[in-house]
Amino acid sequence: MNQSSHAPAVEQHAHRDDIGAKMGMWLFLFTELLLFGGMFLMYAYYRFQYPDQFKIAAMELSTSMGTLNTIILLTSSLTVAIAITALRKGNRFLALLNLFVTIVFALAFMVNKLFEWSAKISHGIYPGSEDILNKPNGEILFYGLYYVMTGLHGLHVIIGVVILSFMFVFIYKGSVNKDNFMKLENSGLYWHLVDLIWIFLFPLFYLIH
Amino acid sequence: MNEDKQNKENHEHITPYSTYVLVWLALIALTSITVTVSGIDFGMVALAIAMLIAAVKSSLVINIFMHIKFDEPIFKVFLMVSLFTLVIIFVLTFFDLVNR
Amino acid sequence: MFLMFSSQSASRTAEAVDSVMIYIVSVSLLLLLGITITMIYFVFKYHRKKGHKPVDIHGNIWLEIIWIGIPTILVLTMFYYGYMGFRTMRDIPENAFQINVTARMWQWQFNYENGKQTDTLFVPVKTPILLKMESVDVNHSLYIPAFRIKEDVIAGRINYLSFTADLTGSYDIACAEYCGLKHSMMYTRVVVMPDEKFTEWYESEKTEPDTNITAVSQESQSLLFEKGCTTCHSLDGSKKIAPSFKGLMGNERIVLRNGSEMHIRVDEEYLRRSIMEPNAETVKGYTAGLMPIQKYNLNDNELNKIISAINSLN
Amino acid sequence: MANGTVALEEKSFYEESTNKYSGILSWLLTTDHKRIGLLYLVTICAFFIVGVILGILMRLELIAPGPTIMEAQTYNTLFTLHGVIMIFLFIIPGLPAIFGNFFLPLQIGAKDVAFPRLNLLSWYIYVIGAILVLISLFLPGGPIDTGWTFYIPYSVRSTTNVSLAIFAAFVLGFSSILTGLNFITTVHRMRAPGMGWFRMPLFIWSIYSTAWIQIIATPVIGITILLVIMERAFGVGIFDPALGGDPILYQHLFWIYSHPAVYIMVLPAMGVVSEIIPTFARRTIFGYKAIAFSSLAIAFVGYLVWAHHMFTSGISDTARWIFSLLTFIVALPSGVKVFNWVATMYKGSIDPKPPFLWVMSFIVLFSIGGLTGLVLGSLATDIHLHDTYFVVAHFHYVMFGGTGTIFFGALFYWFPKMFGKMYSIKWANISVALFFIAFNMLYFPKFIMGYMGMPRRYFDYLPEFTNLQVISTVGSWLMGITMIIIFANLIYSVKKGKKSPENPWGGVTLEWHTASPPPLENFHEIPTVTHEPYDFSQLEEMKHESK
Ligand code: HEA
Ligand code: HEA
Ligand code: HEC
Ligand code: CUA
Ligand SMILES: [Cu+2]
Repeated sequence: MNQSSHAPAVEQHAHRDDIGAKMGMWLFLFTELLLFGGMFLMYAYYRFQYPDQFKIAAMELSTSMGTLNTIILLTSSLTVAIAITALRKGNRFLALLNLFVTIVFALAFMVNKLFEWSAKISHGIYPGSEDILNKPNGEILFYGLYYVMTGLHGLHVIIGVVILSFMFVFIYKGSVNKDNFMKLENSGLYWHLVDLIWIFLFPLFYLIH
Repeated sequence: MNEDKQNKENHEHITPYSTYVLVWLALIALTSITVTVSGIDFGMVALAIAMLIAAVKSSLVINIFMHIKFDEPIFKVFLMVSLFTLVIIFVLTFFDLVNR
Repeated sequence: MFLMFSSQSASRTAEAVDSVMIYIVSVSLLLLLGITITMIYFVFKYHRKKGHKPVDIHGNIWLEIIWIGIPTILVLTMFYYGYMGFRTMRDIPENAFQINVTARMWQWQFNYENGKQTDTLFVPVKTPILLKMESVDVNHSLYIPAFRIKEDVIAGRINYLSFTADLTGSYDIACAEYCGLKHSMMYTRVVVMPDEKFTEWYESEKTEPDTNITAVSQESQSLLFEKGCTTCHSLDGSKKIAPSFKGLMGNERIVLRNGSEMHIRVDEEYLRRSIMEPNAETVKGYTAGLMPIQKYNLNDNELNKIISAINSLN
Repeated sequence: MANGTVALEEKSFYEESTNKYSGILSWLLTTDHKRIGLLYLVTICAFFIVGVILGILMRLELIAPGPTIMEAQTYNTLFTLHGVIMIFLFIIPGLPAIFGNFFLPLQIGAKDVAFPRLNLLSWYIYVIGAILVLISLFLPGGPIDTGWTFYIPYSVRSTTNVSLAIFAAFVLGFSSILTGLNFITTVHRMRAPGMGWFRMPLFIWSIYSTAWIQIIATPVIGITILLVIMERAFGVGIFDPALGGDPILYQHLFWIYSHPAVYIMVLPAMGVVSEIIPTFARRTIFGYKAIAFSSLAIAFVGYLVWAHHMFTSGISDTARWIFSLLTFIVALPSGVKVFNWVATMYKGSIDPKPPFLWVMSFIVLFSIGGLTGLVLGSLATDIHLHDTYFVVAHFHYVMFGGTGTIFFGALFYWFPKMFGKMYSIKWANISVALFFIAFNMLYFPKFIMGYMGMPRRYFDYLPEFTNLQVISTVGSWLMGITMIIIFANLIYSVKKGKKSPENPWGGVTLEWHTASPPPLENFHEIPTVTHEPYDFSQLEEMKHESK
């Protein structure tokens, strides 16, 4: 490990284990996967029990809103990926620009979500409301899951925005750079996971007809 | 030590911009397919198609965007372990549900 | 325990379970003794004081195969035996006599098909019985130790349990799933009667059969009993764990709402509130949260009947 | 390792710290895995004592039928807190967080774990979780009374502080996940040169398997608990049957975590056993690979059997027999371990010092617990025994008799390494013997009561159980005396004990190749591994090294 055959440049970072850091991040992502996996299991379980009521309830959700958000999120995944490549190629400006676009898209996603939720709420469809309690079981469950799953996903988006903003500052200041890009790469991984989960949420909630 | 040498190579891998853009186009295309297909009523088949497309999309994201394809092989093993566990949990729970 | 094994079993299921138990315990005991004795023997035989030179043995593939293989066979037989015993509990004859069971905090209620309703389970001997069970609040579990059977009773779904009693007599029924404050007092009995006696009771007007086993006394056939209110509220002014219904209407009382005390005169509006959403206000001196929320248990019609029933107790 | 003069200059990790502070801050801000291990040791022991006192109070209440020293509601909160504290605050973090932290880097020849700061963060998260549990006791509403399983719908209906208490469990899960993630990365990335996978000590294998369960299973309970909180706070319809939900789904999700979690509890203990036996038999372990792979097998098969806790809940009959069959399969790898351990004693040179005695007690008690697990795995018998004292006896045998015993075993084995002191061997021998007697007196009657039909979580009981309950309560007093002896012996020795030799037992795994207590970064230089983990031919060389 500490053999002296290393080039001095590497010696400087002898204590840094990039692969280790990435491994830690992946392991963390698997816990997230299982966390949402648990909720997908609940969804599958109840959809199996109330297929028709899920269908009726899903009609209320706006497919176009969902599609728009899907496109926003997919594109933000692209920009964050480009940002990483750019940084590694030494193009700091392109990296910052793409990171900025990613953050803007993420916020757009949240604004969109906010509209969607507030529309639902103003129609009296929210947990514990009179209207919801009068619906049949399957629909109550559908909306329960809808709120917790998209809500938790939204929480991840917000956390993602915070993390990406930090990365923006770090790159700007130069502490994350061409030779030391693992933090950005790990943040990118996190952001892709957020995208990944949405890829499943979208058809399961917005596309049942 | 062999492991470390391989790491070095993977470490060098930088995905070109063009690959990313292509993947992104594919993702958008797949999204529009699901949305269109969902308009037609296929019943249970629709769900299967939607899930299949989602699976394709996510494998694109995982392989290219998250470049697990070019990364440590062990990460792939980890991923399989997690997914496999998830599948087991689903299958065994449904053993109960389907037979009630 | 050994008495249980030797005496004649109260039901077929008890017999099946006991024999599975004896089988698994005997095999286990042999294994346990084998392991323990070998271990202790090695410790003495190869004690360091005796100055043996240790021998490094890295393993032996045949031994590994043996001690995976033999236990595999053993556990498969255990599984099979246990599964067969289980079948005797779950194979329900077509002609089984059906009784509906309602469980609530902390009371059992048995509804017979001809409308009879009891809080003790009366069954004819040597007749297959099928219990269809549902809970109105939290999980309970109907457990008859003498027959070695139990099944949870859960809100929103019907679970079933079946048995055939082979001996007349009276056995405990316990609640085996934790259900709150009086979980450990949720006992009642199953009374197994000769066929003729059962039929006589079943077809008569009497609420209680003529057995020499005293059943828990039955209070009232009214809705208050049926919905379980009388478990906690008395009708005669005596104090149980909740205020009595007698003389309730028009009475003055102090209630806690959001932690602050208020004086209230009991009227219909108040009764409605304290039945449907009992957690909104709590009568001073009583435990908050004990009273089950009735919102999902009563419909408007039943609520009105209950209120007039309480009214009439003045 | 080092010669006399160097040893004098050498500073242990007690004297040198990873930060510039001294005193208490040098501990609270440390990133040294050994100090973090000791921080866990102190906090976890504190909660263990709380849990134990709750246990003794319950036994006191049960000494006679009817209310004796408390109300029913108090009893219900007692067993819930006893369960929550023992499970989430004591036994799940217990071995991995204390001994895993302290010895994992030492045994693989690393300076520290992969993410030292994350490691400290995990401890703080643990402490926050523990504090939340404590706060939930004193807020209006009263301590949680649902049982440690938090079954729906009671946990939604109860007006006690359920939300806060289960949120604490969520936080503790987070700590567990981070620890697991840290250990997996450490094992993959930080092994010393020459330490291939099959040269790792078996404790590492078991910690590694445990870590996988921690990161894969824990999120499932995390989300489940979070949804129960949502359901209580906002009336979101998820599990509550009044809102269309299915309480059985909750049970599935709960046990999807909690069954694998029982292997989080016992696997590290099995790892410690695999360390102690070769050291005191002074010969290599029998069937190294079989034991290593059986750890992975237990971790894996552990995911397949959860519904054996639900045989009476009304799941389908098909699911019942499938899960029963799978449950029997999970017993096989545990059997492999037991047989290999006993075989390791064959033709050894056995020196039954206290750690070895703890192991012997473990093998007997764990086998009883495990074999009664088979009784519960069998459908016919479980229908009768589910939720009776038989189950209570089973899990105290595996948890307390198994893992708890090894908690002490590990403490007595590594005590000289951790503190550089030696305890009184005589008192240690006495405490093992007393423990074994007290334990069986305390819990064996529960098997009989269970078979006679005494349900668990009962504040009151029928008079026919009185005799057995009394025996059990008296056993708990004897157990109390044992605990006092154990802790008094250890605490006294930390302060006033004799200085221990570097390698008092003649162990050969890497932790014995460095000073006791170890220096800050464990080794002067990262060792190169040239031997199998339990190759006692090294012992001679090691003696020369230190002379
Ligand atoms: C450390 C924790 C731990 C461990 C290791 C185990 C191990 C096992 N447990 Fe246990 N169990 C619990 C903790 C644990 N359990 C807890 C806490 C509960 C109750 C939860 C609650 O409701 O509150 C519980 C409940 C529980 C139940 C549910 C009971 C009920 O509520 O109805 C069942 C049913 O199958 C079960 C089975 C088993 C089995 C088959 C094993 C096996 O892994 C055991 C394997 C070991 C051996 C078999 C012994 C050694 C082997 C030999 C001596 C060789 C010969 C062996 C063969 C013939 C195979 N356990
Ligand atoms: C690792 C886990 C663990 C451990 C170690 C214990 C330890 C003990 N438990 Fe355990 N128990 C559980 C886990 C554990 N328990 C769980 C999970 C449940 C289920 C909860 C539920 O149903 O939700 C349970 C339930 C449970 C019940 C069943 C309650 C019921 O169903 O009604 C009982 C009843 O007797 C009991 C008793 C005890 C006792 C007497 C001890 C004793 O071993 C304690 C022994 C020690 C002493 C008695 C020592 C006392 C010491 C002192 C007084 C002084 C110490 C001083 C110094 C150190 C300086 N426990
Ligand atoms: C588990 C026990 C329990 C059951 C069953 C129960 N209650 Fe109650 N009830 C209580 C307790 C305890 C209180 C007092 C505390 C409170 O107000 O919440 C109470 C309070 C009340 C009050 C207010 C009394 C007063 O003095 O102001 C009314 C009315 C009432 N219950 C009606 C009912 C009806 C009707 C039912 C059946 C459908 C019922 N209860 C079932 C425990 C119970
Ligand atoms: Cu009803 Cu316990
Ligand atoms: Cu289990």
